[in-house]
Amino acid sequence: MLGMLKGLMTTMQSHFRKPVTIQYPDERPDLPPRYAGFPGLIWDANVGEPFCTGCQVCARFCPTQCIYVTMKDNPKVGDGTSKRRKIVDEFELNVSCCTQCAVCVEVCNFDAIEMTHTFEMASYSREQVMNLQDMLSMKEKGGP
Amino acid sequence: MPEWVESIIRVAIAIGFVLTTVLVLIWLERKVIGHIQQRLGPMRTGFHGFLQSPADAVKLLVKEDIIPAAADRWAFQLAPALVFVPIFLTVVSIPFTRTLVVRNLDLGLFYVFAISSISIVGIVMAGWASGNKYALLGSVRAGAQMVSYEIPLVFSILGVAMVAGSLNLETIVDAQRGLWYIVLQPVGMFIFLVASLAELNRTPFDIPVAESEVVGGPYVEYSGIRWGVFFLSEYANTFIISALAAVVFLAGWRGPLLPGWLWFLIKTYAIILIIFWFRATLPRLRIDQLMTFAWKLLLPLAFVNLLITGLYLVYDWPRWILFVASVAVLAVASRLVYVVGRA
Amino acid sequence: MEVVWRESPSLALANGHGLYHHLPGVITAKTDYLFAMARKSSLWPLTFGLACCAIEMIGAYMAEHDLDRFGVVTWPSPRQSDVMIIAGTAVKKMAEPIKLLWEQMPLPKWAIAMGACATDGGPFQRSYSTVQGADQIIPIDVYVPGCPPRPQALLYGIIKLQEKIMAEASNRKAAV
Amino acid sequence: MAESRLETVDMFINMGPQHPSTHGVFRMVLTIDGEQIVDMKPHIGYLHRGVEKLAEGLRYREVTVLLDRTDYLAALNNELPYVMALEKLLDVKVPERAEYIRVLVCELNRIASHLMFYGAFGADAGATTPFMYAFRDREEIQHFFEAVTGGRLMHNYFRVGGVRYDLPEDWRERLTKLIPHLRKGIVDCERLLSDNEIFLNRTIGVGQISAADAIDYGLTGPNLRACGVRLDLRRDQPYSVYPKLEFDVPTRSRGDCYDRYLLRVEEMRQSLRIVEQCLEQMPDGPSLGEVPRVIRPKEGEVYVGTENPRGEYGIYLVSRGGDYPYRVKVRAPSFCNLMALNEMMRGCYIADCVLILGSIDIVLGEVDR
Repeated sequence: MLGMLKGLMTTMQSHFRKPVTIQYPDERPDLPPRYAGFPGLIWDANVGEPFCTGCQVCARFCPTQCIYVTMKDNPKVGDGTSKRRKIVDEFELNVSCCTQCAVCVEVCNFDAIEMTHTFEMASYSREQVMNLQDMLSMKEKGGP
Repeated sequence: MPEWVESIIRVAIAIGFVLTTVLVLIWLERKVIGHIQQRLGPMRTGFHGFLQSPADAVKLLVKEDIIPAAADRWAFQLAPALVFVPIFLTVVSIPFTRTLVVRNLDLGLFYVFAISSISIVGIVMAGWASGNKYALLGSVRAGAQMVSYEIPLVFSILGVAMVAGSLNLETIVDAQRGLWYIVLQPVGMFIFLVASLAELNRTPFDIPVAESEVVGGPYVEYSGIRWGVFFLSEYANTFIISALAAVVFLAGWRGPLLPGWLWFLIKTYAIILIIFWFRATLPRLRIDQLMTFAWKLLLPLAFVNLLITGLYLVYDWPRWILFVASVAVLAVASRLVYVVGRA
Repeated sequence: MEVVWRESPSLALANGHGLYHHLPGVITAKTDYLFAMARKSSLWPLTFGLACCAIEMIGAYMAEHDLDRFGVVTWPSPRQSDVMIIAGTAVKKMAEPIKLLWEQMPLPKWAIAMGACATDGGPFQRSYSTVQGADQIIPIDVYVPGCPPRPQALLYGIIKLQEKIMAEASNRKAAV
Repeated sequence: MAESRLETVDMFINMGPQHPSTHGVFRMVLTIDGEQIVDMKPHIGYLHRGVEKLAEGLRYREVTVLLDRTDYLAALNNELPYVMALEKLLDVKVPERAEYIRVLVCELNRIASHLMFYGAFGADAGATTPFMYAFRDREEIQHFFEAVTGGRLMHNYFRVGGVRYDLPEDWRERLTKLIPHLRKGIVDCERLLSDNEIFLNRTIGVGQISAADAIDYGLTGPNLRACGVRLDLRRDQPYSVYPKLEFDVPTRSRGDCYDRYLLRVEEMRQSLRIVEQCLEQMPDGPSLGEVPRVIRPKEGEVYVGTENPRGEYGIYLVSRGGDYPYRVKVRAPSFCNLMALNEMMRGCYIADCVLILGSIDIVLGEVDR
């Protein structure tokens, strides 16, 4: 009987403790800076173009091959505003099979991609492909 | 007003009251257990989830009603009614206050137990008719459990009837003027609560409906409102058993200052909260341990209680002797729980 | 992104029999709204986890995230559940049981594909033994990507599903 | 009059693949006589995802992504043997700080895994609250992981020659807050179940297995130690910085469900001790050693076994040169522990079989791979 009473006392005590619940849609979770949500591209504000040069390293190293990138000649090289000779042309990320492993961030030579805090990506359709614009706005969508 | 009209009105009010209570109870249980587990329970449907149970009820009403191909159609459809009706019949003789009672029967206590034990037929029927092995296992477990626990339950209440000298619930409450029977019959109260937990299929005796073993037991194949009826009767039963305990051991509507019906509700809900508290804490017994517990411990204990009560009546002992003897018996028994359980 | 959804076939079926067609449009629209409210506030999922995502799904039921706030409580039997959350990889051997369970659930019912594997194969996309996305087996209403999605992502998915249920009701209202 | 004889037939019950207490998609076909189990046939393969085959098509760096998902309750503990095997093949030296970080997160992950066991075991026994309490504490560990590795459940954190990121700046504060929280959590858990008479009655003497049988069946980890065999790879085949750390290897003698449960609770305490020592002894220095940019090990094969929360998790890695591994074989502890299930279950009740399955703590992702 004593063991049962001990258990009953424990539950009684925690009844009067503060609930630990984070009421999600009203309260946002407190995410640490390293949290890996879905990847996003970084915008180089000095030059006005993405850091990404479309070198395809991430596409090659992605374990699920959910990245598709192409590159083009950078039009800004001609007028001397940018040092990047090549720039990303198309960038597609198949969100539905991204595993948030951050291999792309690790292998990127230009630090052009990073894991954002975006995690609310539920949708009604299976084909959820982010294009370049979406990828660049990922950061604003989910915070730092 | 002719008498039959009045009776119908009383019955309607009683059933309406029980149905609302059930909705409140389901919400209350989720909130209480939620807070015990340091979370909040329903929050987003109405104020603090107050509309949660009506929403569940409406959803169950408009849900598809499936009758499995392997089921025995007739028995399958009849079973929920057989569980539901007896439980509501027992409401008839539970006195909320002296006037707030559908019909005060002379054999009220007897009537309540006689009627409420019918519902086991419905449960066994549901399990058998479903054509599912888990349901069958669950209903066999339910049958065994209910039959064994009915006996200590009845014997525990017999002590009260002896002391009060009546089976009329109103007389029993009146006899508790000054001294509640929880003091005179602590052993009876203990056995009553434990056995009624088993009757209600509640933790730690929720073996027939054990989720992790038989996946919901007899109700596994039921869907929609038919399942809702089982769910509803379970909670109605909880309320009625708690109300009965409040009437028999805690002097029903008796109490200072506050109106009678409020006292009645306070006592009933106190017992209900204890049941919820148990549910949130205790693990479940095994079926053979459950049987051992009923036959080797509760039943002898009930007999000892009867014996002491009888001696007290025959030799006209002072009341404190009955109290001391009962507490001693309980102390010995609590030690025995462990010893018998291990055997 | 464009939001496209298909009406759950299950819902159309559930409303398409009985008294429904004989009632005046005003009443059905109002009742539709009421039913949708009730349905969205008490989505009972089937206790059913397949793989890694199941842990995060369990996490979502637990104290810190507490799906019970939304009225979501699990039931072990498919007969009493409304939502199937496919949490994890559906392999070919499991495809048959999943389909069976889905068919045992009463109408109206919904399905959430949780995680990359259930959405379109995820890290096991090239494997010989997995089904490339749960929608190859059963119709999915909401896809929650992530590997595994954090519990809040699942909560967001459930909010999305609630929105869908309400939208379906008001679509019908507009049609009346 | 001829006596009519009732014929009794054994009933078959199909438990799983969808059942609340099979811990994933495991299926048992039980032959029962009343409530007693006569025979049990396990069926696995409902989560066979072809991890080992897929790994042959991935570069060395990417394989950890898959190994994370084998034993998904203890992802970091699975990465460890793989990177250790690869380091052996490549002859890479790991900086001491990296070793400490690895041990720190591995032990925290062990606690998280055991907490999950505790919760699920409580739920199998019929109590709902232990699950909630266990997850309340587990969630705190996951918050720490989030800050360190970026992931809650899947980390992809260990790299050849060290770890991917150094610890965050505020790790000391986070950890010093986490440790007392966990200590208190474990006490809560113990108070709820360990002395409860119902729980004792349910678990003592149930699913008993002798030490000799356990060794014959190839049990490892807590299941073996509960039988009284003091075998812990952290101590007996020391790797990483475990020799520098002080910890006990708890054992129990009876080998039943209760012992397996208590042993895991005790192991959580020991793991906390290790975490505390890591906190004190954490050296400065780099967290990633000198590693070639392209991982291309020489030909050879290597086996590394480490102590996973469930037992010996081993990686057998074969390289034939080139960018891709030739073979990655996983020695899965749950798979081996599952072998003894039939032996433990014979003659017990249905309610017990649920508990026994819970007590050996399998993870289906790792059984089927």
